[in-house]
Amino acid sequence: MRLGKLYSKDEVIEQFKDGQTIVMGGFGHFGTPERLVDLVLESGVKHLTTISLNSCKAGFGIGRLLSAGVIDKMITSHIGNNREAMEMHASGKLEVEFCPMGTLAERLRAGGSGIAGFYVKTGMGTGIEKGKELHEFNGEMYMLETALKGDVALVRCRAADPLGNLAYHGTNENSNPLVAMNECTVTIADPDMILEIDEIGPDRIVTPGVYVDMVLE
Amino acid sequence: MRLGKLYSKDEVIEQFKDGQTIVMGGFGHFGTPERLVDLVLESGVKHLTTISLNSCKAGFGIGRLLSAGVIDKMITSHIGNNREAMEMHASGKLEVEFCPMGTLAERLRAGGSGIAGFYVKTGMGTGIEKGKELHEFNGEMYMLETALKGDVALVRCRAADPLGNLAYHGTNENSNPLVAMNECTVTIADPDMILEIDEIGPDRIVTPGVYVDMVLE
Amino acid sequence: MDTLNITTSKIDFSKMEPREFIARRVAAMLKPGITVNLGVGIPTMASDFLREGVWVQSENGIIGVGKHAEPGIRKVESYCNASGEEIIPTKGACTFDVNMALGMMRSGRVDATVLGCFEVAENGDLANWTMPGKSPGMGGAMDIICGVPNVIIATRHCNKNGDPKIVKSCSYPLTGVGVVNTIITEYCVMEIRDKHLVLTELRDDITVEELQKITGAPFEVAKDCKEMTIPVPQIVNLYQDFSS
Amino acid sequence: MDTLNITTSKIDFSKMEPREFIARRVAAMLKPGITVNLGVGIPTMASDFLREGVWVQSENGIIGVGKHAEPGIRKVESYCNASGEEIIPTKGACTFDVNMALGMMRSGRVDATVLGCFEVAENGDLANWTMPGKSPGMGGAMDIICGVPNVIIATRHCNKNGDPKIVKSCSYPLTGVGVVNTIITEYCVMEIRDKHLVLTELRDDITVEELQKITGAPFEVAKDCKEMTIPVPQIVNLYQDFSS
Repeated sequence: MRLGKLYSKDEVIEQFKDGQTIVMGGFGHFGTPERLVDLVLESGVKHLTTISLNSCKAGFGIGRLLSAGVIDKMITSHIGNNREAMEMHASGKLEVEFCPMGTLAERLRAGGSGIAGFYVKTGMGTGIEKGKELHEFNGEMYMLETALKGDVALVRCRAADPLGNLAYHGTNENSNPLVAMNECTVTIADPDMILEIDEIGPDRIVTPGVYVDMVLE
Repeated sequence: MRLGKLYSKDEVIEQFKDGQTIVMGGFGHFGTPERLVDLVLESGVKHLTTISLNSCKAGFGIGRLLSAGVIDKMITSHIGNNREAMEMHASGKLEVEFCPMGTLAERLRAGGSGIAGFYVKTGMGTGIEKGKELHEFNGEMYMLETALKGDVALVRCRAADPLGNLAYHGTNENSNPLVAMNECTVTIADPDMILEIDEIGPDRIVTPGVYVDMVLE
Repeated sequence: MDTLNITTSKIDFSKMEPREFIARRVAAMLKPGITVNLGVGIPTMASDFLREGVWVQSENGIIGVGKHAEPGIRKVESYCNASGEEIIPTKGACTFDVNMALGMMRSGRVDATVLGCFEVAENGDLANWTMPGKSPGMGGAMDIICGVPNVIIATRHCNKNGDPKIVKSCSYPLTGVGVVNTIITEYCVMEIRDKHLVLTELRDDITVEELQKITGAPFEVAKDCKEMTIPVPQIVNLYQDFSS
Repeated sequence: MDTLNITTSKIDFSKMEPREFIARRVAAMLKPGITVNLGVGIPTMASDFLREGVWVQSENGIIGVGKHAEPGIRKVESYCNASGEEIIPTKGACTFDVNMALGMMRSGRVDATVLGCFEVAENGDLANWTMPGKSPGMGGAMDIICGVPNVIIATRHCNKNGDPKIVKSCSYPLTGVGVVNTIITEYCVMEIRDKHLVLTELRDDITVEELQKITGAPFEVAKDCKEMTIPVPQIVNLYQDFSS
C-alpha cells in the first residue's frame, strides 16, 4: 500500500508527455525544482510550453530545459539573466510570450482558485493592453487579464509531509505556492526534506495537501 | 521617540470617527479584535458601516458594536448565528448587504492588491448576479465583482512585532490577513502578544509590517 | 461517495435525536480519503461521527476539523468549525485564510460538501440563505457549491411548521441551481438523478406512502432501495492512499 | 525622498566604477524609514550601501534585503534579490510569495522603486523591457510602477554605443507612461517636473554644456543645483518611527 502521496522517481517520470504545458516555480536559481527537472529531462519529452516567472539562471530550472532544446514556447516575465534564452529568442528559436510578473503570478492564482479573470492597471498605455478588454473603474482604465492553467505543476519546497502539505523557506518561496495552487492535471512537489505528519504544523503549512498530487521521495 | 508602530489605547481611539467603514477580522467569536472593539465603543462613534465575514456570536466582535447600536449597515455573508442581528435585520433596524463569503474575502483582497474587479461563478443563476456585469469565459458565465475598501481595518493576530509584522494561529487567522491587506486609511492590529523584532521569523510572518499602521500595545 | 461495503449494525432510531441520526448517517456516507466541507448546523455535527481518514474542510480556513472540543479543556480557543464551535484539529491538520478556503472550493479541490437547507427541489435547486422574515445569509454556501462536485443536503424532512422541505420547485431565493446530488433526512436518503428524486434508503419504521405524504415532490423508489442504517465505523490508516 | 541634512564627504569619483558610484548615490538618497523596491542591475547594487532603517523590498518576495552574501558562507541559498543574487536578510526581514510582493506594489504600499532603463524621456516615460534584438522582458517593472509613487531611474548616462539614454521621446516600447520622478547617472541627478527635466546635482568634473551634449533632451538647471556627492551614511535605530 502506498504511503500517502510519496512517489518514486519512476512514477513521476510517467507523468510527463510531449507537448505538455509545465508550470514551474522558481526565481533565478532560487527555489527551482531541480530533481523534477532531472526527471523531465530523463523522460525525454519534447515540445513543451513552460510558464514561469523568468528563465532562471543558465544551468538551473527552466534554463536546463531550454539548453536541452525541449521547450518550444515560454510564457514568462523575464529572460534577461539567461544569455542562452536571450539568444534563442533573438534568433527565433524560442517563442516567448511576455507577461508582467505580477500579472503572471495573479493569473496562476486565478487559475487555481475559480477566478476566470481580473482587472489590473499594470502596463496601461504601454501597448500591452492591445487586444485586451478595457474597463473603467473609478475614473481609471484597467485591463482584463485571464486565468492561466497548465498540465503539470512542478513545485520546489522546503518541507513536505506524506499528505502533501508543503512549507517554504526564505525567498525560495517566490512563485511556488502559486504554482502549487494552479489547476493542473498533476501537481508534483520536490521537497528538501520529507517530514512526518504534524511535524510542519498547522500554522506553518502554506500549501495544503489538497492541492498536491505527488511528492517526490 | 516612538518605538516602531506600537501605539497606546488613547492614540488608537483617536482614529475612530462617525460614519466610518470599519473592516473587521473574525469568524464567529474566533479571531475577533476584542480590545479594539472596546476602543471603538469607548470612542463613542456612531453610524458605522462594517465589513466582516459574519455578525459574530452575540457578545463578540461586530456583535458588540451591533448591541451598542452604533452600526447602521453591515456588509457580510452571514448573520444566522447571532439572534440579535437576525432580529434587527428582520425589523428593519439594521441594513444588511449580503455578499457570498468567498466573494467578500476576494473583494477585500482585491481592495488591497491593486485589483479593481474579478470574475467568479459564485451565485450565478440565483439572482445575486442581477445588476452585475456578466462575462463568458470558456462557455461559462461569470459575474464581475469589484474591490471593496474601508476606512479603518481592525485585525486580530497571535503575534506582532514593533515593525507591524503579524502572525496568526489556528482558525483565528480566518479573514484577518485579508483585512490587514485591505487599503484602509488606517490598519490597526490587536495582537495576543508583542514579540521582539526577528522573534516571529521571516517565514512565519503572514502580514508584512508594510500593511500595518498601528499595533495596539 | 458510495457507502463502504462494511458491517452494519442495527441502531434503535426511535431513541436517537433526529438531528444526531442525520449527522451519523451523513458521517457514514463519507469515505476515508475524501475531503468534505461541512456547513453550519447538522453538517458540522457529523464531524463527531466520522471515520478516520475523512478530511473535513471548513470555509473558515482549515482542513482537518476533528471532534468538538469539550468545554474548558483549553484556555485559548484557536480552532473552530463552520458553525463557530470549538473543535480539536486532527493529526495532519492545516489552517489558512478564508480566501484560500473558498478558492479551494471554487476550483474543485474539495470532493464533497454537506449543507443544510430551507428547501431543496427535485431538480437539485437549493434554497438556504433567505426567506421572508429570516435571512441568515449565504455564508460560504454559494461559493462552495459553485465548485464542489458532490453536494449533500443534511436536513430534517419537514420544517418547523411540518411542511415539506423537499419540494417540486423552491419558493425562496436560490443558493444554487441544480447542484444537489443527495438528500439525507431522518427518514430517508434520496438521490437526484436527471432532475428527479430517487429514494435509495428508507427507515424501517416508515412506509413509502407515508414518506410521499411528507415530501413535496414525487419520487421514484430505486430498485435496490435499502433500509436506512448507520454502518459501524472502520479504523483506517491516515497515510493510506484511497485514490485508487 | 529628500537627501537627509547630514555631513557629506568628498569622494574621488574618478577612481570609482561608474555603476558603483550610481549605486552609492542612489543609496544615499533613500531615507531611513521608507520601503524601497530595487530592480535588476545597478539598483540591487545599492543595497550594499544603504543606511540602516531603509527597508528594501524585492518583487521575488521579501522585505528586508540586506547586503550581498559572501560566496560560500552558507550551504543553502535561501534569500535572493531581484537580480537573483544571494543576499543576507536584515534583522526584521519577512518573506512572502510573489503575488503578495507585486500586489503590495500595485496597491501603493511601497514608497519608492529604483529601476534601470534603456531610455527615459523628459516627460517621464520609461522604456526598459524590449528593444530590437534585445528583449529581457519587463519582469515586475510594469507592476511596480503602476502603484509605487516615487520612481527613480539609476542608469549609466549613455548606452554602450555612447548614445544618450535620456531622450525627448522613447523610441522603444514603453514600460510605463510618465512615471519617472528622478534620474541618477554617473554624472548627475535630474528630476522630472511637469514633463521637463531639471538638473539638481552635477559632478564637479563635468560642465552643464558637456552634460547637455550627452543628454538627448533639453534640461533646466535648478536654481539650487548642487555638486553631486555621496553623503556619509548615518546610523539609525531599526525601531525608530520615521513617518513624522
